[in-house]
Amino acid sequence: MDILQPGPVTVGTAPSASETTPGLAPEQLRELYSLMASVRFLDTSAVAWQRQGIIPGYAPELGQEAAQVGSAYALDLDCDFAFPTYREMGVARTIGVDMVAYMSTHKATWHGGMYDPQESRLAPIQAVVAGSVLHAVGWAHGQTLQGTPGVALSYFGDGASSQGDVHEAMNFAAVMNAPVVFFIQNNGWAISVPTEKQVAGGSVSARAAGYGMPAIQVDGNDVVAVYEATRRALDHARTGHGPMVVEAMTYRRGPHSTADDPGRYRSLDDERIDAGKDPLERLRKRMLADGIADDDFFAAAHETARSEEEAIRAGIEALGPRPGSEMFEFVFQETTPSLETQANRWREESDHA
Amino acid sequence: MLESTTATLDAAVEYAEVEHLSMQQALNRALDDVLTADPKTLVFGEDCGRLGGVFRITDGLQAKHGDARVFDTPLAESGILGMSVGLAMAGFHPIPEVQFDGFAYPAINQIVCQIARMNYRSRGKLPMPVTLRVPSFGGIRAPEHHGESLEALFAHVPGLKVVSPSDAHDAYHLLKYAASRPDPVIFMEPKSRYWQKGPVDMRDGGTLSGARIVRPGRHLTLVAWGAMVARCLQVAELAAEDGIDVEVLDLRWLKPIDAEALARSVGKTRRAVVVHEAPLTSGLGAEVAQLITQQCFDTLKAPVERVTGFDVPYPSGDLEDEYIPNIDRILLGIQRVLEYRRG
Amino acid sequence: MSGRHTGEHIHTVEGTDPHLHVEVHEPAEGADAGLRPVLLIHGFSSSSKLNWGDTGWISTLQGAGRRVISVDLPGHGRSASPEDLDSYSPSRIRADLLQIVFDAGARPVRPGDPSSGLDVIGYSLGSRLAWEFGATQPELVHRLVLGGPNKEDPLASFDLLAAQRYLADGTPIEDESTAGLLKMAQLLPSNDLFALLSLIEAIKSEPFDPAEAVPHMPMLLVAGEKDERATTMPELAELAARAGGMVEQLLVPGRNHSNAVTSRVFKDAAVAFLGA
Amino acid sequence: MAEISFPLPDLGEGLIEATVLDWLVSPGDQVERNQPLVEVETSKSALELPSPQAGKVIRIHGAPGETINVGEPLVVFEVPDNTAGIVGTVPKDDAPKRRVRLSAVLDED
Repeated sequence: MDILQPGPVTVGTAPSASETTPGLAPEQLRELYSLMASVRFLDTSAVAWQRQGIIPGYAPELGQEAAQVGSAYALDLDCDFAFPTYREMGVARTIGVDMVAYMSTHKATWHGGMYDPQESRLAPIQAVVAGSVLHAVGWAHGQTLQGTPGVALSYFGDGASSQGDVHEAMNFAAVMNAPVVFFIQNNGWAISVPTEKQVAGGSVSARAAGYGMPAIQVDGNDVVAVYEATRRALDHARTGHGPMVVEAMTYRRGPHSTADDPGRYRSLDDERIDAGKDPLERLRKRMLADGIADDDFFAAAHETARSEEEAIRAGIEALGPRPGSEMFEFVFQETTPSLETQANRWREESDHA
Repeated sequence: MLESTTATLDAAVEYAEVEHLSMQQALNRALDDVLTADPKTLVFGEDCGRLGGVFRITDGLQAKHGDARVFDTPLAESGILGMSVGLAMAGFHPIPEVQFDGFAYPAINQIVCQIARMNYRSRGKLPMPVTLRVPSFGGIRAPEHHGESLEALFAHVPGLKVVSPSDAHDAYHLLKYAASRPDPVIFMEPKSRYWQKGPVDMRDGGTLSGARIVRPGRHLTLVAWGAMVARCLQVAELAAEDGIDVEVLDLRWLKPIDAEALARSVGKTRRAVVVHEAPLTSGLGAEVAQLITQQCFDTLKAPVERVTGFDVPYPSGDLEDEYIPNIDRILLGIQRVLEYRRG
Repeated sequence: MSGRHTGEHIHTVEGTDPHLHVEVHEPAEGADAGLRPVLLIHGFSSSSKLNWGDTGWISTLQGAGRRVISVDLPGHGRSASPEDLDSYSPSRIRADLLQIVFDAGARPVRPGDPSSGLDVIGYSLGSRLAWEFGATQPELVHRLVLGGPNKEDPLASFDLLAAQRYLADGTPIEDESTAGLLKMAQLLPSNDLFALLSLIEAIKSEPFDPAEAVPHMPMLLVAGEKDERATTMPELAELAARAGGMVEQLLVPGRNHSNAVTSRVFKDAAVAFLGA
Repeated sequence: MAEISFPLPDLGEGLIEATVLDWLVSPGDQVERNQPLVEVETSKSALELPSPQAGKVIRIHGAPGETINVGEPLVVFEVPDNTAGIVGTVPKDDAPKRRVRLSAVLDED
């Protein structure tokens, strides 16, 4: 297991990284692989959808499958809640969100996606970098006030770590001893700016010491290590020990979005050298070596991913625009006279002629 | 490092008299000129350096002017604007970029409480010659927070000036003009017009301080700014088919508003419709309507009409065309004014 | 897997660790053909990067769904330059290669199992090593592709003394082949000249005798039409054919010993031959 | 459309030129980033040059056998000059469409 322990990170009260075999059954490893295969296939397909004009844009998560699937797999969906950014498709898939409803955000159907956040335990897709980190802290503090065992899992990246809101969120969480896990996917790049020009001190997890919070830095391309680290952090928060930081070191293998051309700021050599091990290939080898999966299994996993994607694509293609009346409908629980007047005017004028 | 130069803005670069440029290119040339002429100028923001900006407005500027003067910042708008305050206090002329309109919100504290007030607080000792470039307005099917119209928000803040160009020519000259002013200017770039080409007279910008009549007419004045100017010009052509001669006034400066230009135009046409993408309530249309009514009340043939976005969060791409004033909605606004009879 | 051959598994086959740099390149995403790995052996004064990476071989093979094992020979590329002469002897290199391919997962050929066995592609000196490797490992090697092959190792006739004199005080080298090889070695600042001379010295003590051990597996021989270092290719082909192996030959139009290696014709033929 | 020139890159170790062996693309081809463009030979080795970007090839420089200096144009790509920003799409400049017609009696009092 590759849990990294860099010099400056104070581990505090966190359990030390063990070298023992993690407690995942072969069946769970097979499930993790199948999830990653589905996510990988849907992700690369979504890029193709954009090229084919099915969706106007997409933010790929290629290379971050282990970080997303491994962390989300550790959630207890009976009580926990995840707060994504706009690049957590792997998290959504892992916790079982309706993927047509999730991907509808990229179809430009509805900004936050069409899924039910309460039911799915996934907050709406968040376009503002670091926008939801404070929401996670507030939600977590609510669990403390209610005496419920839920933990908030807040996703953000190395770029977002520059936002003042992240500082405010970590400080609030530590002061309030809120059950929140700050899960950083350090994927090396914030659009065109590399981590070394983004994160002073070289790691986000090192900052946890300043808030008196434990941190684990983990190889984000090792799904088992990510799962294990996240499970420990969730346990830590759940048992009343307060917030914790997990920093998964991974790599954004693709562009920032379908409109981005990484050739303008990094070379192919950079990508070859920095991308690290392919998370899927890594787990595949491990399973083969341990004899818990054979080629038939992998072929079946890929076939499932393929048919899943087909169904999701069909669902996305079938999505029409929402009725324009919804623009007005969801502004308030109780609408205002002015807004009603505007809605009526809109209705009349769209029916005109 | 930064060297001093005696070159003036206008003498800095020799161009052909009239060039055919997109607004993107015109803004890039304006920044290049300002960086060349004024060694105190700094251009920075998220992805502004090596990438050249997500809309390529700063493309090539880092290579030409060096990474001390054109640089990438961490991803934090409040930090970008806060740093601008300190740089201006140290004598620089910052031209920061907020990558998208919606990401000005995280920086509102620094914009409203510091940049807008530092001159006043210091009794004129600490001017803030900051030109904040904000790719603005909708129309490109972008995700949430990438299609906002913040002019009323900014215009409401004492200490700020606000301007928005509608074509490549104005983009080039207004940006150079804004960057040469001693007060903070919010420069709202209509991103849906970035790719539109037009003639730019590189030598003669004309009068840059007020509004501009882009189409003269006799029967009614359409008042607009940014991307709505081009749409109003289309409407004016269609109205002409129906025998209505529409004047289009590009307001350009949203603070201060050129009240005299409004009075001159509407005093002549006696009818006015204001068009903007921003939501209706407390939008600048209200301000414009009040200025017209105040000045032309006796001769107005009808109340000033507003055709605007709705009081809803800017919708997703599929509904964008339902939200932004379209040709029919503007024509219907015109029709309401034409039909009005004092009763 | 990548890095020096000392990483997780240290095998001091001959009592010392040769510190050879090995890289394993996985098939391109979604292209895995499920076939046996391909071992690449580069030429004298070259490296895996120069001979196989920059020339597009590795990406071509990956694109064809092949798993590729590349090794830098001692004194070349990112491998170490051991002091002892024995580390450079062809027999020792063959032993190291055997251990490397086993560590990388290659297994003896099992009839009916396309993922078993090992395909080997060599170029120039690498072809000599591949010939001998195929001849001595018939259970492991499935097919051979030999580029720019020669029945006599040009390095065996290298005038070592003249080269050493030239390096010491600039005395001109009379033998044309020796001067040419030395010039080639000197062109790359990354080359460890003295390690390369050690390799030559070791080769001279174990000269190539293709008739001594002839590989029996199917073999594709490829050379540039203008390759003066591979004019004896037909004789090698005849040797192999006489021993009962299936042999194909291919001449690449217009190419010589140094530029035949990038040729698409060569790559396409090799991919097809190994995939058959 | 805009053109982007890809000059012969610095091939390392002081090389100043390379000879074209064979082109793997032709004008008119749409290439992907990293796709091999051309085989070249230097005084030290032969190699394939991968494409630094996606685009349509509009010109290639150097027939097989010809020598090109480092920094001289090798391939010219055509790229759309209306590239959108990091998000969103370039709006189409459609002809104006109307459904509403104006009707008014303009009493010039």
